[in-house]
Amino acid sequence: MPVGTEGVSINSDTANETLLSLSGVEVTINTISGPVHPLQGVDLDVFPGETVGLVGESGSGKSMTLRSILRLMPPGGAITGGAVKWLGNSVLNLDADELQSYRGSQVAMIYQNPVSALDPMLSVERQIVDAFKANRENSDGVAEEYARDVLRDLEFGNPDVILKRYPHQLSGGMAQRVNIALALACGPSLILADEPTTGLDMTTQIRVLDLLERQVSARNAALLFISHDLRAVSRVARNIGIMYAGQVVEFGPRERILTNPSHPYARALLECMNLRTGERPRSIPGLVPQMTEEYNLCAFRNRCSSRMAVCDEQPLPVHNLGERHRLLCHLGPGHD
Amino acid sequence: MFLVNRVAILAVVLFAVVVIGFAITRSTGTPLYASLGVAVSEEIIQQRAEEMGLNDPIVVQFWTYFTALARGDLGSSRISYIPVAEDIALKLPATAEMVFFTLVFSFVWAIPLGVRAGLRPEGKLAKLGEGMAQFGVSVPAFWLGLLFVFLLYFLPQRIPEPLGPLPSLFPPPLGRLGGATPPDMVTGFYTVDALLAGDIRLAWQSLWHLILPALTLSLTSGPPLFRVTRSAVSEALSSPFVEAAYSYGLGRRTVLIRDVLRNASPPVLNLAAMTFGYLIGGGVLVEVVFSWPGIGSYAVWAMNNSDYDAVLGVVIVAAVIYVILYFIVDLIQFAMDPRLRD
Amino acid sequence: MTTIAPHRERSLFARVFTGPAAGITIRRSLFFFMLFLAVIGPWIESIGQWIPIPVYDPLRPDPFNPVSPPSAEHWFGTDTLGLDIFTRVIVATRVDFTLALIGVTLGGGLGCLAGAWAAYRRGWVDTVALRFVEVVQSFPVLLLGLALFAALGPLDIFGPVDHGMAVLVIAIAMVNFPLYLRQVRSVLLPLTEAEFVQAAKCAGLGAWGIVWNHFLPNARGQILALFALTCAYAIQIIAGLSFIGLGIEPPNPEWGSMIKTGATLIVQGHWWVSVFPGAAIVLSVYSLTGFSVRSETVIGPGGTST
Amino acid sequence: MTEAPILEVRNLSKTYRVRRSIGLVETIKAAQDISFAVERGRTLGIVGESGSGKSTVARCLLGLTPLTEGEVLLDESPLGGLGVRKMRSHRRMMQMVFQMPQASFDPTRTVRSSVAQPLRRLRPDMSKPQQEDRLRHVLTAVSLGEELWDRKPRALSGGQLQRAAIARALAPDPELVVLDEPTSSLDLSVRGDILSLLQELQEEFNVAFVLISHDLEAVRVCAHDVIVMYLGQIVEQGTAEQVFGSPAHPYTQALMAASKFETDSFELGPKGETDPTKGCRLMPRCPLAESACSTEQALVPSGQEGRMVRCWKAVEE
Repeated sequence: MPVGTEGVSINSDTANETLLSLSGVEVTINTISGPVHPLQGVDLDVFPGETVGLVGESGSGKSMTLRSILRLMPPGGAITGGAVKWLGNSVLNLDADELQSYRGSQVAMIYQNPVSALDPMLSVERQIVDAFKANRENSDGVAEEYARDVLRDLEFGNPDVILKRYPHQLSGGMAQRVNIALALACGPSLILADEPTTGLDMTTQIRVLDLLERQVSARNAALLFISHDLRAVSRVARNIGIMYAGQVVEFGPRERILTNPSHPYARALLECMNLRTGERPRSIPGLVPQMTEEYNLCAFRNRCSSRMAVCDEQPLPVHNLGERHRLLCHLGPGHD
Repeated sequence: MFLVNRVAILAVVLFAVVVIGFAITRSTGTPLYASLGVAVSEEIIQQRAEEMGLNDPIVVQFWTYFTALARGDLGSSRISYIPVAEDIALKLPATAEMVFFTLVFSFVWAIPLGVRAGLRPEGKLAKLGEGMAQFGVSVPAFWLGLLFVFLLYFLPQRIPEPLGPLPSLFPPPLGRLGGATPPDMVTGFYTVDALLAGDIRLAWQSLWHLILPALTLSLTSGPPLFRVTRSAVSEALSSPFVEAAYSYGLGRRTVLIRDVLRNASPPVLNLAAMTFGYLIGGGVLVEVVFSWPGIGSYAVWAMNNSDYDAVLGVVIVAAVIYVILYFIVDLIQFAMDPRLRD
Repeated sequence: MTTIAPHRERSLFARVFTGPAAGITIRRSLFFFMLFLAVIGPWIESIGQWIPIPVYDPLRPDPFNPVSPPSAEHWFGTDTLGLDIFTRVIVATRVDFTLALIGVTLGGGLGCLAGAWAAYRRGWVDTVALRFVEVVQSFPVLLLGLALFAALGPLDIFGPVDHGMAVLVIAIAMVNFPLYLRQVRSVLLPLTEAEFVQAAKCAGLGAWGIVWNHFLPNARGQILALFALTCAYAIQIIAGLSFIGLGIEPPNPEWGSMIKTGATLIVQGHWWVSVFPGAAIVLSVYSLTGFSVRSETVIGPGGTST
Repeated sequence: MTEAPILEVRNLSKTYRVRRSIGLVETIKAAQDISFAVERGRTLGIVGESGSGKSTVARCLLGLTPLTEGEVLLDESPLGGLGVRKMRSHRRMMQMVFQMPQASFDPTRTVRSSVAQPLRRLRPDMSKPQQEDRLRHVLTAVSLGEELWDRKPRALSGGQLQRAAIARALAPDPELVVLDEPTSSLDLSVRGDILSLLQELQEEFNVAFVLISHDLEAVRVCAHDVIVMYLGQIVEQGTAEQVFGSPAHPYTQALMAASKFETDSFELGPKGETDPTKGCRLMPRCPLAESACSTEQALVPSGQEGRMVRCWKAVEE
């Protein structure tokens, strides 16, 4: 299902209707040493069938963004502001039953650590069958047949052997494919992937990534993929968002973000990524902010090479640069 | 492979238990003094030593001891001349019955409260459970038993007119049945045997005598069960696979039973079985308080009469029971946990 | 702000003695009160001359006043010999606390070293240590005490030290040794592969250097929590053994043997003889368990810590 | 270069014996027939995925685990089976920086005391004030803010701790530092920081590095010579220009494609469940494999000095 890049159209048909929309999402976690604010106003739209990538360093709030979409908060955590909307309906108002049918059948998630996301006491078959049956009314026979099919889709040569295995008997790459199978078994319209290939070998990473993308698009589902690795994200995602200190500071089509980003942080990150022989490797001076306070002003300004007087005075403006290109920075689109 | 390992370990531990038993027996300076007293002449000691094989090399002595033990021979009481093994066999069912009911009581309070406290750490029931655990840990079992006797046996009789005197809530702390004739021995559990004999009144009476000692032991041995259940549940609850299960749209009930309780149960079962094994020898003081005719009372009685063979017999039997239960727990875990099966 | 907040290092003292819960504070005050009683114990009679509290010689019987209920003269009543229970409960504090402390320190200290060593060496050393722990722990605590008394009973090996007390201390040490071994080992085992241990090896530290400089400091919090808990546990064991007539013999004041004196009286309604010393045990144990930072640290049956 | 290399490894092999159960011992060949040399003041990069044996090599070099076979020469004197004093002098010459900065510092000690540890242990020839001077020197050289020296490790960020770890390694004035994945647990914005610091320090202290990493980019920028490892073997060896400029082994090619997230050039098959013991270890995954690969391995010391490729295909070319 191809989606245009014209941005949100008001009179949309179903294909162009926003699947998922986050606006100003804030999360607060109360810990023993005081409150932490991992999300401080996340804005993000996902359209049906598209692939979106979010890139950020540790502590930027990527994982928490995915958890807020599913309303799965850690102990002491709560969504304290903003809106999460699924097909125009607020996810934050769902009751327990509605939430249960929203999770899985609408949105499913793939976890970063593939082995620990599987119940160690249950066989692969049992887990896939349970996920399948929780979201579709079907008999055991159909579910088992489906489990075999989905494993075949995920390039397991011998699904029957894998079905009988327990999580500890799987290698990292296999476990991650089983996790993908679980998410697909739910039949969702959107799949969230939390660093799905980070722990894997380089040569395995690409395979799993491509497999994920192929299977998601074969099922007409959308994919929201987060990673700390811009290259991994750009292999899969058409639109890319850059996260910093609990906000999406820049969002736009892959080509623009990769070749000509506007946000100083996005530029610096690209510089850091591309090492050149004979040149000193670049880095961003300063430290990643701790999320123990709420930032009313730009959180990056202390590390920013383009810092201006206005950065210390006024809250961040939002610039819409067309083609869903969006920027949170005082510099705006006009600079160099 | 796991099984082979566990059996090997069982053998090693059992052997070590026997070695320790042997070492203690030989280090007492008994069996000589125990059987002769201190005031005997040197020649008689020498003669007895020769007879008892105490001049043989230590390895030979150990072998004698070991083969005797393998035949179930724990020596004889020097008071009654009855073989210790027979005495223990007679008294073990009383202890086992008390411990069994203790565990029943613990399962009624400690595990449900533990599950609840794991699910809702800030809830009222969690606080109640922690309070009970704190109480049970602080209170010596034998003292709690005495307190129960005073409050539930003695006090009701002394309530003044016009309310009282009331009949005692519980019988006096004098054993398993008071004065009644025990039922015919089948299992050794009076409650079960009485029911088998069709004597419901007797079964009721034996149950009645069981309640206070079992309750005392349950309150003081239950806290670890409560706390382990609580932490096992809360650990399972916070694991990534539980979050993942929710994200696939599985319901709360399903996740709790399928993932949380399943993953939390091995440590709890483990501890429950170990509690059982431990109380076989660990209920000594409560047996004394309630004059319960079990192996604990027997050991204390023997100790007070310097009947050391009997004391060591009880110690070895209790340790062996514990080790065997430990082994059975391993088998259960083996059956439950796929990770152990490889 | 992008700088990391200045790190406040809380002293060990502050970490142990300050806590968020008020219950903890109460328990800690209680602990210091018990400690105070343990210190003044032996001088209680002379202190009684200065303050208006009725205290007596804990060992002098009063044949005209046996088993008298609590009154203004005898706050906690008297026992069968007419001994004042109030005085004896206070005097016994030192006995129970001291024996528990010595026994736990002895067994626990050796257990810590052995546990750290087992974790460091791993392999067969570790296996042997674990099996040893398993064997010792398969003997129920009180029966182990009983067996010790049976084994050491006729022997005269402690010289001037009170025989019963010495055996009690050995029993406590034997119970605690495997506990500490197991706990310290389980805390440290994951650290053997830790990179800072590798770094210390690169820095030229030997085995004991690593155990001493890195292992034991890292297990310190756990050891401290366990220490309070096992002292409480030890008091119960001492009282329990004395209750069945082993260890400290009457008329020497000790809570367990005092409860024993009252055990036969309680069915006749003379509750005070047993109740007050028992309450003293409860308070001591309760106050000591307040120091265990994690209430998850559990001493299970047979002293298995989980 | 006429000077002898600071480190020479000859035919190093390491076999782990894993006891599965009583009587059942499995042997794992973690490193097989590894040979290389590191010149003074230069950097050797070792790349490979997890399980390639690169960390095993590092641990063998440092004497953290004994070798099964082969020889390690540090400054022309063999390592292993040495007396305490000799061992100490080797430790002084060779230090290590670990992968996880948080884990490589004892949480109960201050950063300063951890950094001072090798200095105190390995430089008994220095007086206390000299040691103190040296400590200040290295901590300043890695530009770690003085206010952080007396903090506990958890108060420092990963990047700051990794600087401290480098200072610790340099403190006893070693000739060689082994860096085991020094940037892999750090954020991208800090990676360059550490890499450029390493380059500066190499000039200042004239120290040789062995840089172990799965980050090809980092190795390409920092290393003078490169080794590529797969399942315990060296599959390709040469200078950085040779290996990165014209990679000859299929595995190297695949690795380079994968690190750029481009597979159009070359793609390996899926990882097998069991690894072959005979012939080429990459064979089950290699699209170029032919029958010869299953029985024998080719070893190609090409015309150039120090260049080696373990593949039949490279022989033919």
